[in-house]
Order: sequence, then structure tokens, then C-alpha cells
Amino acid sequence: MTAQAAPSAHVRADRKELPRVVVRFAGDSGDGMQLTGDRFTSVSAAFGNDLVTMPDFPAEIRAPAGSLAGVSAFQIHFSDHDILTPGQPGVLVAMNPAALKANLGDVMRGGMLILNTDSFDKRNLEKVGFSSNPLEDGSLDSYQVYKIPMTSMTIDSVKGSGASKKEGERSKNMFALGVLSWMYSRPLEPTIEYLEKKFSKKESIANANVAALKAGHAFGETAELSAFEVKPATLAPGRYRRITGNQALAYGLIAASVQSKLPLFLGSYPITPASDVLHELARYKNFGVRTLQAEDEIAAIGMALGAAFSGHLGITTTSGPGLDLKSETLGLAISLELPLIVIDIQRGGPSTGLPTKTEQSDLLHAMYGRHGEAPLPIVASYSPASCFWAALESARIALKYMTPVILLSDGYIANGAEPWHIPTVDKLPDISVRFASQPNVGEDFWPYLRDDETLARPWAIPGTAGLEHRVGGLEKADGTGNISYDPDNHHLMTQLRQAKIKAIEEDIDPLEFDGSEDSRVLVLGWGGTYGTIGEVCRRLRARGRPVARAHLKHLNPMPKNTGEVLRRFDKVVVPELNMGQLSKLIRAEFLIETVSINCVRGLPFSSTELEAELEELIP
Amino acid sequence: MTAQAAPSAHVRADRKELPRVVVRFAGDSGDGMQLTGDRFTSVSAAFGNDLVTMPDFPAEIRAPAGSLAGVSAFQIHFSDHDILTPGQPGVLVAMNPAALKANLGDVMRGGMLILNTDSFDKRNLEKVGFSSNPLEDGSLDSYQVYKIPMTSMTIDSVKGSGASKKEGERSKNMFALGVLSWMYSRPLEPTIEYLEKKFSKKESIANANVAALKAGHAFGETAELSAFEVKPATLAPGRYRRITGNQALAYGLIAASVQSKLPLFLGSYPITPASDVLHELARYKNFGVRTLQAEDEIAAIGMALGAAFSGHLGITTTSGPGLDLKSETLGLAISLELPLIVIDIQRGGPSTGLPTKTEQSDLLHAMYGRHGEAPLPIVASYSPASCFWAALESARIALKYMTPVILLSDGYIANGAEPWHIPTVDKLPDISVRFASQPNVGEDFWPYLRDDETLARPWAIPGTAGLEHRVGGLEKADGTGNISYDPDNHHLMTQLRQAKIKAIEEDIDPLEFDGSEDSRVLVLGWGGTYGTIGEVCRRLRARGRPVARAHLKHLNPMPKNTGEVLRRFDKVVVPELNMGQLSKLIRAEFLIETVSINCVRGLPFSSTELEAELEELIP
Amino acid sequence: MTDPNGHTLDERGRGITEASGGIGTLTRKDFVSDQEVRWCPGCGDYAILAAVQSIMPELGVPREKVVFVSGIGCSSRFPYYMNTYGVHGIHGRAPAIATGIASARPDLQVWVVTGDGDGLSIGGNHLIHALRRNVNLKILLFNNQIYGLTKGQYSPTSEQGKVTKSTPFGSVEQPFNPISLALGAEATFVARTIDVERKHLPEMLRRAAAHRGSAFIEIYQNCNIFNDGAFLALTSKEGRTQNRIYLEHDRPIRFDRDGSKGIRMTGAGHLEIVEVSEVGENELLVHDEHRYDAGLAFALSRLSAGPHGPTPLGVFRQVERPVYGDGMESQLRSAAADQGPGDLAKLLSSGDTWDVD
Amino acid sequence: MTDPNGHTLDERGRGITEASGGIGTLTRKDFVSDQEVRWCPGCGDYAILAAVQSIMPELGVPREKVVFVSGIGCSSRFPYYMNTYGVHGIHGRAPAIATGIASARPDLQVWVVTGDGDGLSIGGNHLIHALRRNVNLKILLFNNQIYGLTKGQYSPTSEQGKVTKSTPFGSVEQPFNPISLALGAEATFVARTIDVERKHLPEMLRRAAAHRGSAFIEIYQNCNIFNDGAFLALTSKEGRTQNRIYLEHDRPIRFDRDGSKGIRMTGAGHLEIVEVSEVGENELLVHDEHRYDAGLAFALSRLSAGPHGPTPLGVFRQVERPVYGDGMESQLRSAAADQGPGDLAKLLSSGDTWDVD
Ligand SMILES: Cc1ncc(C[n+]2csc(CCOP(=O)(O)OP(=O)(O)O)c2C)c(N)n1
Ligand SMILES: Cc1ncc(C[n+]2csc(CCOP(=O)(O)OP(=O)(O)O)c2C)c(N)n1
Ligand code: SF4
Ligand code: SF4
Ligand SMILES: [Mg+2]
Ligand SMILES: [Mg+2]
Repeated sequence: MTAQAAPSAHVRADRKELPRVVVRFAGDSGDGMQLTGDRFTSVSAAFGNDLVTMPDFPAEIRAPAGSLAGVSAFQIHFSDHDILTPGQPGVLVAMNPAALKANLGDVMRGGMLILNTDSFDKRNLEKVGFSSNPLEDGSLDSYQVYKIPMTSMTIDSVKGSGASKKEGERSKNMFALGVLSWMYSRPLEPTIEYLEKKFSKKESIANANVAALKAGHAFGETAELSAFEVKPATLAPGRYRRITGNQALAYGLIAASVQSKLPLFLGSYPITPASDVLHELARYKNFGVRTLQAEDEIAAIGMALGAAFSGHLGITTTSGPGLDLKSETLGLAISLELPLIVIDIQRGGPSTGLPTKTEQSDLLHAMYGRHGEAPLPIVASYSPASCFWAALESARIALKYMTPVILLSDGYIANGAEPWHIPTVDKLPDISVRFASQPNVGEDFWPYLRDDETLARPWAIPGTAGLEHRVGGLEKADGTGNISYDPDNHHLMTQLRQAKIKAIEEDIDPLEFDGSEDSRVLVLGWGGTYGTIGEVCRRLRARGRPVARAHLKHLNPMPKNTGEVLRRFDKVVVPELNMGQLSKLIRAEFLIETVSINCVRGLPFSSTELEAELEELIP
Repeated sequence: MTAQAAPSAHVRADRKELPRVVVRFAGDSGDGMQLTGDRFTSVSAAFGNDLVTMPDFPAEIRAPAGSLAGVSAFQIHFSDHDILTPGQPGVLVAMNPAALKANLGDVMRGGMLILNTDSFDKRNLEKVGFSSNPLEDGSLDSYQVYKIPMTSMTIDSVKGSGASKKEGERSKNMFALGVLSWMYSRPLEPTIEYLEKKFSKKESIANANVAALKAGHAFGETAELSAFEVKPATLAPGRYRRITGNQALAYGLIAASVQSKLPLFLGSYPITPASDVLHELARYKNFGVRTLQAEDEIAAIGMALGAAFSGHLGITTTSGPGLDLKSETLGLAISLELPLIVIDIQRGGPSTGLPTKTEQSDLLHAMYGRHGEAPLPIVASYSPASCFWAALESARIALKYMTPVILLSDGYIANGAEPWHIPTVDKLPDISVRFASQPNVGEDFWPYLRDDETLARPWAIPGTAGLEHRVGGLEKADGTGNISYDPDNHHLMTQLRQAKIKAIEEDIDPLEFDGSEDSRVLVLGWGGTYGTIGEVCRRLRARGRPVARAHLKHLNPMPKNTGEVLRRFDKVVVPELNMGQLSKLIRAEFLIETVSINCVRGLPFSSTELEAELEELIP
Repeated sequence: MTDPNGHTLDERGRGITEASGGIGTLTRKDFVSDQEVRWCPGCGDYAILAAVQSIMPELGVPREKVVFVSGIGCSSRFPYYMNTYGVHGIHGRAPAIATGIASARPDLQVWVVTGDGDGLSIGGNHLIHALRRNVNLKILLFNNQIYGLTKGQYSPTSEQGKVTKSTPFGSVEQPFNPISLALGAEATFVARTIDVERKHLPEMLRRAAAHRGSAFIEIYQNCNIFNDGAFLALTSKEGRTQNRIYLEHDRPIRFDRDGSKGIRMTGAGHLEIVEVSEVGENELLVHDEHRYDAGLAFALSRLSAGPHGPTPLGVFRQVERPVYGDGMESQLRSAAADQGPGDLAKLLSSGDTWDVD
Repeated sequence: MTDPNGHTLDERGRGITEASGGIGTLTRKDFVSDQEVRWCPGCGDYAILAAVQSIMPELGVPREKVVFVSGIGCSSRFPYYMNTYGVHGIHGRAPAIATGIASARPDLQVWVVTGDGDGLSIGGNHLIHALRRNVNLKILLFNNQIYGLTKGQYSPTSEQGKVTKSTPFGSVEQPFNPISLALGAEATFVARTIDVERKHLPEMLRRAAAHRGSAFIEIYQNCNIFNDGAFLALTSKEGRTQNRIYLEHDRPIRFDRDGSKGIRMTGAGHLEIVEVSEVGENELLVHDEHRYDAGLAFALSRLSAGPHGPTPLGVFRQVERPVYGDGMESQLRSAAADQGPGDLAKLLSSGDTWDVD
């Protein structure tokens, strides 16, 4: 297990080298913590660290200042080696008592607390139920506490910037960033450039922010705060950028449009945490991307399906409650056998649940959430960057097999970021399609005459003379596609629809596992737990514990060798952020006993806890 | 296997006794076949036969006269002993070539065909693609064919009734009924009474119908058609009536309202084959029954949920596509923990599918068709009369455990009819509820303070002073029900919601099986296949084959002893009108290998085929 | 000229929907599909189908550029009978599916066929949003004031007191007036006609086809099985004369025998029916379809709550307003012009990047 | 008098919703719940909450007989802050849930709180159907012309060209005019007010509470985070005077400084803004809320397409029409009277029965 920054090393000496550090910035919604974290991340990425970030938004837009509900946080884990999880914070920057209260429990014992003392007044303390001041009552004794009057120092520092006092005060996040930049040897220039550009129209504000940033840095130096260094990580050669899951999804979808030579059409209705995909895609009109904010989720998928009928790459994005509403149209899409990508960015349920938190609890809904026998393929992304792959893969399957595909992501992946090795466009798969252009039975066109190999039906789009045809949700006669109430035909069509999806198992990557051949326990995951499970297994193996891990990226159908892989092990452990949904699928499909580890706390697994639970399960 | 009426016995002698007969009436949509079947059924029921009926409606309202799409049929199986299935027709009454063509394939070889020769003209034959006249070309040689010019004989018979020729001609269904009444020794009087009442305002039409009925009967006698007798069955003593599944549902819901002392509130949107429950309930306003035809299925369940919040027995009825639309509100109901009954009368899917045909393919959708972890109980009716029980049982569970319940029925059960031993009202279960009337924590009312035993929360309804409270779909703090984003609370609430549903297994009837202890094969069914599986197993056992059968009436949770029962057998065979949905649940839950027999033809299993398939599976 | 997908557009960049003339060789029969028509004998749907098929060749749009989209209901079987592209969707969602088609493909002529249940009950929201957006759709609402396909329940246009299967004691609901609702939803083209109107119906269809944007036509359609005679006040021999108020652009609104009656606007802002002989023709309201202010069109729609007395027929409103798909296209075009066509490699490496070697 | 469930009804058999006076001892504070209010500081929702809490004690309805129902959105958090019964539903479905409550329990006073997204986008259909049915609901639509809770996408009331997160190049959609839409949907009570209107807002709330049936109020509400200043044309010092057209029953419609401007109906059926000094007061339109014909109310709603120029505020329409729940109740009562109260044993053995012994 690699050591963490926090404990030890308090003396100002030469910058001490650390393999990895986890910092969490926390403050009021209005305190700009997301921006602060983002800047720190950006500089760290450019410096060459590997990193994983995790924002934590409040559910309220802007709850009352100083309240627990209003706390906004951003966590960054950066390192000199390849890392997989957001980690456990060793450093907490808390801009007010609420931020301290909401986050203290997560900080490592002995970690650093960097506190804005100006905000620890009676009113703010009472608001969150501190009966005495933690700065004074000894309750923080087991941490390294840095008490810094950030607000007042910021106000001092911005005098002369031309900004008003209120504006100036709002720069205190940059003061905090300055302090941290000193402590972790991050350059200020990129952020200064960024600020000057961002506030190019409001010079006084740019000045205030820059002044605060510099003041924070100077404070660190003057006060001789400990200073550390985290060297760049060794990553595969190439060009990198930072990317969040939702951004990677948007890019992956655009790539799918380019690689399929189909115009992209997104029908969507805003919902947390999926809205950003809509926002992102709406910007790329020069790629011929059409985005339509529909009146609701039903209309959104209906529009995407209409676009698919007319030859576009039809996409709809949503989260759980929206997926519920799309059920009926998904069934229609299955019946019409048109390509369609439905992206569900899972969040805490049931119902409105915990809308800003993560969960993996829509898997069985994606599998079975439609009336009738209505199978469809399911692909799951497993990290922010993997969303790019997942989007392309979903498009490939949808287009090749003429079927709607559900892509599952989750809130943690969506908002989290990591460095991304930018792919070479030339090496992206060619997923171009051929529209039907000719009659296929004498002079007639049969819209349900299937391809022998893929069982896909031909895609003839309006505008193609001679291929005029009608499709609909009533059962269709095999081949002609005319309405058919014939019992045997219905049985046949049901089988064909199922066989078509099942056969995709031949066309996807086999399931791989890593871990020694003699491991007797396999940890099987899917989706956003990829990083945590990987890190935990890595740690366990480093300690000589025989454990292997495999991660499913296709949930339906599963890779053909899945059963075979699972049967190699004595025990299959399935950790999920739900009550055991993959577990159910594995048991039903393979009749293999599984051990479930379930957690529905709206958060990723804690790696410490997962490690302990797994440890107990290894014989 | 009991012998059937059809073959042999063509000679007019003393009325030959038969144990059972299956007649199918078939004609154009406008020919009144449903009424004919209904009258025949009614008289047979009153006579004391056991019986099972199955109507087969065309999907079109009234497709062009004489077309295959326009054929409407009604099948009745009546017997002198207890029967379970609609059986295979030994007698087909076909009013036109289309009716013959559409139904001939189902008739037993050697069976009787009673054909209206007047309609076998060139135009009608061509319409359905007969290139030669089957009355003449020998293609019906392996049946006993009765050629009767029903139209012209009807027209002759109604002269003097005062009805116009066109009106008179429309009485030909009564002529057919008269013929059959002669052949199976059914009295005419009840039907005459019925007709006179029905057409009390149009005397000429009443006269015409009665005249046609009598003429048909006289024809049978004069032409010396074979005549049979099916003695009354020995049923348990008591009062009986005939009941369809949908009617039994409506009565069961009203009984639940009476027994719970809660006013019934139905929010519904019409959809085949569920609409009749709405139609039926709309008639009982004197029971305080409120029915509201909503603008769509989402509104329908929303209204029912609103009614539940305010202290009514909230119900919504639908079929597959409608269930899709209710998903999101079902999740809300689970989160609000309010009682609600959602009835899904399954039909052929996916999408619009085969709307007038039956299927069992919504089971997994009912289990999992909502985002998030959202468990709820599922009850399934298994025959027309059992719908009464299923409605009461669903209400009992919903009210006791404060939860939405899904009741699954299907198109076959909904429209089929059987004799019903009318229950004694005094013996119906008391399912009355106690609304909260007092604060439960000091002076406060906590809407989520659960009952220790059932884990149900208290139900406090508007109008109760001092218990004002708010409920919503965001995660709630255990106890107080206030909005809570606390991770541990969410985990706890998720577990509680699950535990509450799971614990219902303690409170339902255990799974019973019948068959000898030494059987090594268990046939496990659910829903509308009850009769067919029962009959087939009975036949197999009668032939000495060791087979047991069990039928699940609660699908979630399953009875506590389910695993134990299944493990007694070497082989568990699961026949379903879907692609293996119960099978999946059994495998996932119990890790027991199952053998699936699947059929999605929009029709019940053919007992002959099921028997053959099962036979092969018995060692 | 083509759009970013290579579809043909006219010189105004607007697809060929409005192109007139052109493919003159097509006949009515070319628009008849090979599927057997399965409505009840006597159903008003037949006449509407015939009218649509008969005007199609005149529109100058090749068959392959035409798409019919519907939901579920008797009326919604319509697309199967048209030898064009077609989608028989799900209940109520036709406007959404059609919006997808029309905004993805401005080169297509997209028709929506819906019923009073499909379009106003379950699909009401999609309908009003399509009208508000002014999506380039021709929307035909077959209003038979009943649910036909599900065998006779009342609909949102059934009159109060209506006894149906689901309202054995009579409906207690106020019906929608589809014309008022469409106007309240910002519709740019709103008209009404009747299934049996051999001339007026095709004329309204032509007018809708010629309108760029959402064209909404309410067609009174007789369901002879479950709601026979619902429009007798307008179709009976007497009613036909007395109750049909034909709206004609730029003409004083007159009706009844020899135009003896007319409509006048009072100073207090009422519309009232007057005897022309008493007030003189100059007092009559002159109909102006193209008035941008929908106020008067709305007032006209209130003359009859349902088809039971004097009822306006014809085009209530026809105004020009930017079309949804056009707005979308022009954003695509100007983005491509301003930013250059999309370059995937550039996009992927946008933002802060760093190299590892 | 009680309904079939034993709930108290007034002598007209209509629940106690309209009862006035009575429980005089309640104060504003009694309607404040113990939950912390979590809107952004400065949000217009605060003022609306305060206004509602302040008028509740006057209405004479005991707290336990009041239910607030909402969907999802910033505005939809409202029920949590009211110390009454409440349901925070799901997005767009509040009118449906509330219809269930109001028709099950005519003795309750049911309020719906919704936003421009919740009520007009996803929930548009339920809203128009509730209005059409005239369900006994008080519907408050907080129109901030933006999606607040999801952080700033345009809504169906956002103006064309609006740049938001989902429309970086500007929206190409025509917005709804909620007043026009409600009138097109047969609403019996339609009014408009503004969050900052300290007197007018409570007055409109009182009027809505007093209306039996669906009462719809559009409340312009400032979202200072994502759409600040959307209503400046009506709330700025100057705009306040120039642009607010207060509608008052039976009064000529005048506005601007000293009522110098007014509204007139032309013979051609237009509304126009006139200088009173030029045309004389007699020429002005006298407002008539209670006119059954909704034509004029609609015309008034068209005076402003959005809150950017002279905009009518106040009650556009208030008419009496049978209330949905009342119709339902009276059917229950007359069925019980005609057929006698339900007898389960008799029902179960209705139809043809036979005995086996
Ligand atoms: C989701 C869903 N709900 C309900 C139905 C059942 N359904 C089919 S058509 C219809 C109403 C048809 O009425 P209308 O739109 O007026 O068409 P018409 O048959 O009168 O032409 C209904 C309720 C369905 N197919 N899907
Ligand atoms: C089914 C569903 N779709 C989408 C959302 C996300 N969502 C929550 S509130 C909202 C819009 C809120 O806008 P508005 O109704 O105007 O309320 P405001 O926040 O402006 O008060 C959306 C899209 C959701 N919660 N549920
Ligand atoms: S039921 Fe009515 S609307 Fe439907 S096809 Fe028959 S006549 Fe036409
Ligand atoms: S986002 Fe806007 S509407 Fe929502 S609470 Fe904040 S200011 Fe109010
Ligand atoms: Mg209709
Ligand atoms: Mg809003």
C-alpha cells in the first residue's frame, strides 16, 4: 500500500517527495469550490500526475449560506503512479464550519485540516449545531490543523484591485488555492492566465482573483507551511487531456457520428446527472449535431427514434426516472428494430431518491423494464475515460444489429475526471452503415428480411425511391413486416428478436480476468466500481492474497466466455452499489453461487471497507 | 383422458351421453358470435355443467365483412365433471368461409363442422383465398360436415315477425344457437326470456330472434341431426354463477373496499384487455366507487396514488404498455409507502404486439421495471374466478404493509369464464385498517416510524388534526421522514424497504404441490396456465406417469417454503407463455436448475402439445 | 443546395416540402398501399383516406419524400394504407416521433394522423408542444368524439353527459375545443373540416400542405359504430345549411340560407350572430386568416362549444412564423460557416493537453 | 352533512373548501413548517411562500384540511415549508396526484405548486386536463422562464433566442403564453401576478381560494441565479408604471401614469392601446371577468407575448362551471339514492345463478 501525504512530515525542509496526495476542497455553494478544485486538477494534470477527481454537489441549487445542505466539495487524488480511485482525503480545506462538519468524518486520522478561521463565528457554528468552537475545544486534536483567516487576508490582499469589498471577498477560494499551490509545488501561471482570460471583461475581478491567489501562495511561503512534491507519473507515451465521464460520452457520440458517417441527433430532457451531455453536445453544431430539448423524456426518445427512422444516429440521454418514462418507446424501438442509443446515468433511487449521488441500481430495470419479451443489448462504462469507448461500442452494436442499446453510466463516472490518453482518430473503428437502396425480393422491398449473419433487418430511409414501407408496433410478419396476428409467426419473431441479441456475444471482447491462475476467489464487477475494485485487489495481491478480478463491460449479452471464467474459481464475489443486481443475473444465467457485497450510500465503495470485506472472503 | 364428443355417434338414436364437449362458434365480427356463445354458456351453466369459455376477438373493431381479420369466435368447453381448460374444439360452427378458414386448423380431426352454406359464394371464398369451394372439393372429408343454409332459413323463419329483411337476417346467429341447442339438449326458454328482455323496446327484433332460434331447433329435430347429452357436473354444494376474470376482478375490488371499509377509487385509462374492469366498476356508484378515466396511464396511477394519500383504496388497471408508463409513479408509491393496487392484464408484446391475445411476459417487468432499488409484492390470478381472491389478497397486502402491489392477470383469464362458487360475505377476510390518529413521538407525528412487526409506516390522512406531514420522493430520514441525504440513512432505508417486502413471505400461504411423493418431476407454473398444466398433469398421472405440480400465486415474495418444495424433486419444469421469466427468478433465487417450456403464440398452451413435451421430460 | 446530410433543399434552404408541381406523373393509385383497409364499413375514415390519396399527386412531392406518422387508434391505422414511408407508433406519441423526423430531415413532408384520444388525451402534451415549436408537420386530428379502437369510451372531446362504457351515468367532464386549444398553444395554421365534405376537406388538406410549419386540421369524423351521428347538426340536410359557417379569407362571415346570417363584433368585444338584413353587410366581421393576433380566431372558435349549432369551418388562422427545423438548420449552417466543419481530432485534443513521451 | 366517506360537506354538498371565517385563531406561523427553507438567497420563491402563509389563516380552512401538492423543481419544494398535509411528487405529475386527492376528498382544499418546466413542459398535459375538468384545485405556476433546479436550461416560457446551457446558440422555440394556454384549455379561473407584488399577489391568492373549481395563477417569479431580471420590464421603477396593466372587474382598462393609456376593441376585432386623452374614456374596454365567452380574456392575454412591454395582471377570467369532484359526488349520491347503498352479497350473486346441493 502506497503511503499517503497527510501524517508525518510537518517540518519545512526541502520539499518532501510523496507518491500520492488526496485533497478535498469544501465550502459553501457560493464559495467556488468546484472551480478551485478544477484549477488545482488542471495544473496537476499538466504537470504529469495521474489523477482521479470527484466533485460532490449539494442537492440544493444554493441552500442558505453556511448550512450543511449548502456544502459543495471537490476531491482530487494525484500521484506519481497510476491510480484508480478518488481515495480518502489526507487534506481537507474547509471554508466554513459547515464544510468542516460535513467532511471531517471522511478525512484520514492525522490528516491536515486547513480552515478559514474567519468563518468560525458564533452564527455559523450554531447554524450547523456546533455547541462549542472546534478550533478551540480540542475536538480536532488528532489532526494537523492550520488556522488561516482566509477571508480577511483575502480582503487585505485585493485592496487596489479595483474590485469592491464584496467582489474581493469572493476571491477567497483563490487564496486557498494559492496556499495549496505552495504546499504541493504547483505553478501559479496557468491559473493566472486562466483567470485573466475568464474575467477579461471585468478587469477588477481578474485582478482581485490573481492578487488573492498570489497572497495565498506568499502566505504559505512566509508562514513556512510544510511543502511537498508529487512527481509526474509514468504514463504510456502520447498526448493526454483531462476528461469527465459526461464529456467523454459526448465526444464518444460525436466520434460515433463521424465514424458511422451519420448525422448525430440527440433528443433529451434535462436531468441530473445527465444534463451535461446535452449541454456539451449542443455546442458542436459545426459537426452537424442536432440537439433537441424535448418537452419530456417520452418525447425525447420519440424524437430520437423518429430521427433514427429517417437515417440519423438517434440518441437519448437521461437518468433513472427518465428511463422509467422511456420504457414504452424502448419497446417500440425493439419492435421497429431501429438503431438507437439510450444512455442512463444512474443516480440514487428509488423515485427522486438522491439525485446528485451515485448508484448502480438500474441494471435490472435496463434488462427487464419493458412489457413483453423485449431484449436489448446493454453496455456499461466503467470510468470517466471509458465513456468514450462505451459510446462508440453502443453505436457499433446498435447500427450493426439494428437495435436500441442501453448504455449505463453513473453519477460518479459522469462528474469524475481522469487523464485521458487521446485516441488517434485514424485508429477508431469504422462503423459506417449501408442503407438499403434496392428492392430485396423481386420488385418488392421487405423491411424485415434479415441479414443471415447478424439477423439485422435492412435500414431503408425516407427519400429512397421504391423502398417506401411502413413499420409499427403491432407484430409483424417475418420478412414482409406486414401486420400479422398469426400465432406461429409471433413465436418465431419473438425467438428471432431474442436470437439476434444473444448472438452479439460472438462479436464482443471476451471477459478477461487479472490475478494469478491459482487465485481461488474472483471479484466480479461492472460499471463505476472498476477503479475501487481494481485498487483493492491490487492491494490485496500486493499483500500476497490470492484474488483475481474481472469486470463486465457488456451486461447483455455477456461475453461468451463468462461462464467459463467464473467456473474457474471457487468463489465469485460481486461488489455492487445496489442490492445485488448483477449477482441475480449471474445466478440466473450460470447457476453459479455468488457472494454479494452491497452498498447503497450514494457514494463509491470505500476502498478500506471493501478491502476488509474481501479479505474476510478469501480463504 | 376423458373422451370427447366429436367423432363417432352420428346416428339419431336416444340422446347419447357424453362426458364433455367443446364447441366453437365463429363468424364475422358483425355476426353476433360472442352473444351466441354467451347464451349457450349461460344455459349450460344453469344446467349444472362445469365449463370453461374462451372468446377470441378480432384485433380490428369491424374489419371488412368476410375477411379473415374480421373473424370473431367464442369457444365453450362444458362437461359432467370438473374441467380446467377451454379444450380443443370437437365442433365448429362457421358462419362464413373466413370463419372456417381461420378456425379449421384447431378442430379435432373427425370433428363436426356446422357450416352456413349460404355464405360460401364466390366472393366470400375469394376474399379469403379459397380457390375452390371446400364444401365441394373434398378438402373437408376428414370431418363430419353439416351443410345448412342458415341465412336463407333464417330469413324464411322471421317472416311475419315485423322485422325488416336486413334485421331478420341478422338473427341467423340465433338460428345457429337453435341448432346447437337441439344437438346438445339445451332448453330454449332462458334464451327466449333473455331476448324478450333485451329487445323489449324493439318487439319486431325480439320476435325475429325468437323465431330464428326456434327454427334452428326445429331444423335440428326435423333433419334428425345427432343429439347428445352432457349431464350436470358434481360440484361442491352452494350457489354458483358464471364469471369472467375481469368481472371477478371488479367484484374482488369492491369486496376489498367493503372489507377494508375504505372507499374504492379507480384511476384508469382504457386499454385492451383491461378496459372492462373500468367499465364494470363504473357501474357501482352506489358502493361509493369512484372511477376516473384519466388522460393517460401516468395520470391514472397518479390519481390513484393521490386518492391513497387521502385515505381511499387506490387502484389502477392497465395492460403492458400502460404498465410501462406507470413505472415512475410506482417508484414514487414505493418511496411514499402508500397502499396501491396496480393491475396488469398481460397481452402479447413487445410494444403494441398482439393486443387482443394473451401472454405472460410482464413478470420480470413487474419485478424490476423501475429505476433504483424498488421492490414490491406481486400477486397473480390463475383462472377467471381466482381474480376475486387475487384482488382481495392484493388489497390485504397493500393495506397491511403500506405498499403498492402489482396484480398480474392476462387476456385469457380476463375474458374467459367459468362457474364460480359464490363466496359467503361473512367469511371474507376482514382487512380493515386503522388510520393514525395520534402523535407517535411525544407531541410529534413521524410518518416513517414503522410498525415493529410489519415494518409498515403509519397512514395519517388529511383531515386528521395534528398529524399534518409531508411526504415525497426524495430519500427520507428513517422515522421522521424529513428529506435526508445522509449516506447511511439511505442504505438503511433501502434495506428497510426490501426487508418489509421480503417479510411478507411469512404472511402468505405456503406453496402446495399435488402429485405423489415419489414423483421426481415437478411442473411449476404461475398465472393463467393453471388449468392447462393441471389438466395435463392429471392426464399424465392417470396414465401412471409420476409427475407433481405446483402453482405460484405469489410471485414476490414467493412462499417461504418454495425452495424446500422445489428441492424435493429431481427436475423442475417451468411451462410459461413467455421465454422463461419465472424460470429466471427461480434460478436466481434458489440456484435450482429449471427446464423451461416456452410458448408465445398469443394463445394458451395446447394441452396436447404440453402433454407431449412433459412426457418426454419424465424419466 | 443540400443540407449537412446531403438532402436536397430549395433555394430558401428549406427542403422541398413546399415545392409545387414537378412530379406530375403520379396518380392517386400510386399512393394506395397493398394493405387491406380494415375500418368498419361506413366509417368516416374511408372518406378521409380517399381525400388524402387524391390530393397527394397534386402536391408535387415524390412518394419517397412523404412520411405518415400515427399513434394508436382506428384513425392511427392510416399510414398502413398510404404507399409512402410510414410509422405506426405508440399511443399519443406521433407528434414526438414526427418532430424527430421533421427536424432531422427538412427535405421530407411529414404528416401526422391522430385521433381525439390519441392526440388530445394521452398525446395532448406532444401536440401542443409541436404546435408551439411550429415543427413542419401536417397534423390531421380525426375527431369522432369517442375512443373507437377500444370500443367506445368517451374522449376529451365527448360532450358532457355522454353515456359510454366508462361513463354509464354520463360524463361529467367539459370537453376540449380542439381549435381553441391549438390557438392557445400558438399554432400557426388551424382549420376545421368534415369527413363528408367532398370539396372542403381536400381543400383544407391542400392548404395544410402548402403551409410551412405546423398545420393543424380538426376533421369531424363519424364513427358509425360507437358514436353514430355525432355531427348530424352539420351533416343533416337541414343542419348543413343552417349550421355550417364557412370562414373565407377577406370575406364577411355569412351563413345560413343565402347568407342571411352573419357574425359581428360588438364594441364590448363579443362576437354575435346577426340577421344580415337587420344590420347590413357592412357591420359584418371580415375574416382575416393572416392576422397575427390570434385573438379573433380564438373568438370565432368559441362560437360553438361543439358541433351542435352554428359552427365555423375552414381556416381560422394561417400566419408565418419561423419553423423549428429551419431554425435548427440555420444554426448548423452558421456554426459550420463560423467554426469550420467539425474536426474530430481537433475536438478530442481541445482544452488543456499534455504530452508524455 | 357528510359525503359517503363521512367527510364534512357544506349545505351545498361541496366540502368546506369555500367556507369562510371560522377558525379565526390560526396565525401565519401556524402554517410555517419546521423545515429549513432551502432556496437561493434572493429567490422570488421566498416572497410567494410568505404571501401564501400569510393569507392561509384568513381562509377559514383548518390546517389539516389543506394539502399542498407539487412536482419537481425549485418551486416544487414548496409543500415542505407549509405546515399542512403535503406531497412532493414527481416531475410534472402534481395535477394528476392532486386530481386524485381533490376528487376523492371534496372536503379538502388542494393547492398545486408547479414551475414553468414542471407544469408546462413535462406536465403540460395533466395541467390542461385538470383545467378542462375544472377539478377543485388552486394551481400556482411559478414562472421564472427557466429550469432552476437543473441549473439553467431554457423552459417552454423562455423567450426565443435565449442562450442557456442547452441552447448555447439561442433557443429557436416560440414560448407558450400560459394565460392563453389555460384559456384554450377551458380554464374557469385565470390570473397573473408577480412575486414582488406585496398586495396584488395575496389578493390573487385569496381570489383563487374563493373560486370553486380549477383556479390557475401564473406568478412571474425571479430566479436570481439563472435568469435574473427576466421581469424587469414590469418590476423596474419605470416599467412598473408603464407596463403593468391591472385588470379590474367592471372597470375600463387603463394603465401608465395616471391611467393615461387604455385598451380599446376595434370593430374589426382587434385590441389596441390608445391614449385616453385622444379617444375618451367611453371608448375603452370595460373588463368583465365573469363573461362566459373566453374570447375577450384570450384577446387580452395576447396583448403581450411575454413580460417585455405592457402586460395585463389580475384576473382574466372567473366563471362558474360544474366542478369535476362535485359531478362525481352527485353521481355517487344519486346512485345510492336510486339503487340503495351497495350490498355485497347481492352483488356477488347477481345475474344468472344456480344452486348445487
Ligand atoms: C399506452 C396505451 N394506452 C392505451 C392504449 C389503448 N388504446 C388504443 S387506441 C385508444 C384510444 C383511441 O381513441 P382515438 O384516438 O380517439 O382513436 P379512434 O379509435 O377513435 O380513431 C386507446 C385508449 C394503448 N394502445 N396504449
Ligand atoms: C422525470 C424527470 N425528468 C427530469 C427531472 C429533472 N428536473 C427536475 S426539476 C426540472 C425542471 C425544473 O424547472 P421548473 O419546473 O421551471 O422549476 P424551477 O426549478 O424553475 O422552479 C427538471 C428537468 C426529474 N426530476 N424527473
Ligand atoms: S370503431 Fe368507429 S372509428 Fe373505428 S373503424 Fe369502426 S367506425 Fe371507424
Ligand atoms: S435556482 Fe433560481 S428558482 Fe431555484 S432557488 Fe435558486 S434563485 Fe430560486
Ligand atoms: Mg376517436
Ligand atoms: Mg422554472
